[in-house]
Amino acid sequence: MPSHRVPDLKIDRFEGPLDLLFHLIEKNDIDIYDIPIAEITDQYMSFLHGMSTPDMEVASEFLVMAATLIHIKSKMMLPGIRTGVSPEEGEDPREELVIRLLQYRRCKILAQDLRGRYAYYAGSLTKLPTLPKTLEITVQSVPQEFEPDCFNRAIMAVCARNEVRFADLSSKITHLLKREKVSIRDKMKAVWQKLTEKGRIFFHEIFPVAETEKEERVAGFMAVLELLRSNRISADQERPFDVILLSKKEERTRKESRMYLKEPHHVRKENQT
Amino acid sequence: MTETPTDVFTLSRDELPAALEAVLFASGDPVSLDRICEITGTDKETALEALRRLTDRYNEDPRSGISVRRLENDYVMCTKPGMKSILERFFRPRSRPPMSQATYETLAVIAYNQPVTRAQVESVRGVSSDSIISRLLERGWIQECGTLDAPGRPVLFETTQQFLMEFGIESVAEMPAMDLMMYSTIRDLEKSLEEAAGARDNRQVSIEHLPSDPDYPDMGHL
Amino acid sequence: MTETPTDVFTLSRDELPAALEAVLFASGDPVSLDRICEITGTDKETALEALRRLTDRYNEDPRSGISVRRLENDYVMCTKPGMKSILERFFRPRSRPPMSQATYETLAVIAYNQPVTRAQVESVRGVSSDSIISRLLERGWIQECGTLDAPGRPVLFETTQQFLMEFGIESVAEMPAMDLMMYSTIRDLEKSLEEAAGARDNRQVSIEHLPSDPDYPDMGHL
Repeated sequence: MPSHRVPDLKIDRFEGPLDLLFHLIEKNDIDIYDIPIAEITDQYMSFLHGMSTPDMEVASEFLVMAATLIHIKSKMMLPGIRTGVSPEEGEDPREELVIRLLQYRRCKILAQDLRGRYAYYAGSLTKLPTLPKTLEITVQSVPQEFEPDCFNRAIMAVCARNEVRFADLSSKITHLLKREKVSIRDKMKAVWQKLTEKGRIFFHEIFPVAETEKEERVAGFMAVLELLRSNRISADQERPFDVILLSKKEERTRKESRMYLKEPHHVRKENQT
Repeated sequence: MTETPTDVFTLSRDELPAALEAVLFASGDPVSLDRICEITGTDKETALEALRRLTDRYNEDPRSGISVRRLENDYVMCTKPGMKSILERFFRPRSRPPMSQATYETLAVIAYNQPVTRAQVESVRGVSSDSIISRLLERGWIQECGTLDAPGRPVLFETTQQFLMEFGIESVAEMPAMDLMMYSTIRDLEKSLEEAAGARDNRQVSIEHLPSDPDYPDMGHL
Repeated sequence: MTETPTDVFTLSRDELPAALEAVLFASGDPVSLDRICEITGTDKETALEALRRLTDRYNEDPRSGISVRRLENDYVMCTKPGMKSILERFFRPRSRPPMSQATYETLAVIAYNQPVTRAQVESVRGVSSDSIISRLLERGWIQECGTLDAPGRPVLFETTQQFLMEFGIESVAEMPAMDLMMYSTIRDLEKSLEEAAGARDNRQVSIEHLPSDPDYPDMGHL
């Protein structure tokens, strides 16, 4: 058995872990039905250590095979299992691997055959269809049956599909907004804290454009709306996109206005909060 | 293939007949003697002789339905005149399979939205409808009717007289108003959903620009 | 043209070869055996026999650059593979990027096991094959053909007529399943190989055994 070093092998030279394994088996002139699993596992592992690949998906495929090899190796070390495949013995732990390797070998051979066939046959050309006109043959057109019922059914089908499509979309968006709710709660706390400290503050002072993510500002804005709705604060904005001044409402004013508004919905909402 | 294909290529005398035949066959159209000489790398005399043999071989073989004909300085491979009746049978239209649901859907979307572009049809149906539109054109149910004044100048389609006749003009007048068949509705729905989603990331927020949301029932009133 | 076209038309046995040839030539595209029978007014057996003769006549004549090929139940007239270089001189060759080893491996698994799911392909190759399958679909060598009746209803793939055409295969029946997929133990595998060897004289049958193709020259010369 040659040394365990497998130099000058790049991972992209191999189509996958089976290809690599197959290469090691051929290179070492191993009988595929009697693989010295310990040796092969060592060689495989030393290759894995030496490889560098940025692609985690590719790497993981090679690692899965490594795990399989180590598993087989450990099974082989259990007492009662000998090498060689003869009917009298119990199941050889390498059997599944051998089947896979044989399968893959056949796949490679057939692939090679297909490549050769393509190189040979692909240049064959067919002729463009002769047009009846050039043969002075006139082709009568055959009318296409039109079924008004099918037409009407099709209309219904499109409408039904669109209904589902947009219901789906809007529920997705609602879901996205719902997810924000968690952070909106936090933001409500933050806004309330600032207002408790200062009494009045501009929205952009709590959520400065330069220092906060858009999402955070939107959540903050939602929080302000929630606080407005529960009548804890007031907000003033002269026109769209202008600055927003937030101020805390005093407990007394809040109660008064709540009674004034007498909106049961608000009361219920507030109780929840 | 080599880098300078014109020079190195040579055909043996034995290879010439098959080469000529392949070229005339694949071409479909007449090929000039000059071009034949150029491709095969032979002189006119040799080419002419080979063409003569080829012509004879086809024209004199009763088992063959193909002939090779000379038209001035061009050569063409075509079916023999006696083959006309069998070819008439070949080209005779067969009854067409009934139109699929997808075809009816596409036709319906066009009928509701005409004049309408491919992209608009796709937007209403929610799936690509290109090949179906081609088939509808071919079968005469729809026709092109100008282009939309928008980037790329997409082609507009409308239904044809044939459609009206088959479907019945009365039926067209009776087509129920269907919001969800209309491109304008779909576009508005898509836009408002986009805006609702976009509020999360790409919009300066102001009180007037809030999405209405069932979870925040009051926001519309603010 | 007659009014009752299906009945009156008859071809004599002598006229059939030329008629077949004319139809295949004019069509350009593959023509199904059923259609051939319908047009020529012959039964399948007669048509098949005539097609066999036609195929032989073209394929075995070294003076001819044309061949007739079967693609499952269709027949097509096309240039012989050996005409590639002359045709590249005539038409501008379409340069297509060469396909990778992985592509041919994936195609092999699909071709020899069709219909087959993505997962089955991956189990043979031991690697994810998503992007390669897309490439094969794009290239027109494979197509979807329904779903497997199993959890998740995975899509099934099969090869196309274009695959048969470009790889010089008459029928997927020529491609025996990659038997190895059917065995769970080496003993089963060896037993079946032994049986196969016994059935076919005493030759040793190995996993490498490939379907033999008399038309297809030895790979070594390619």
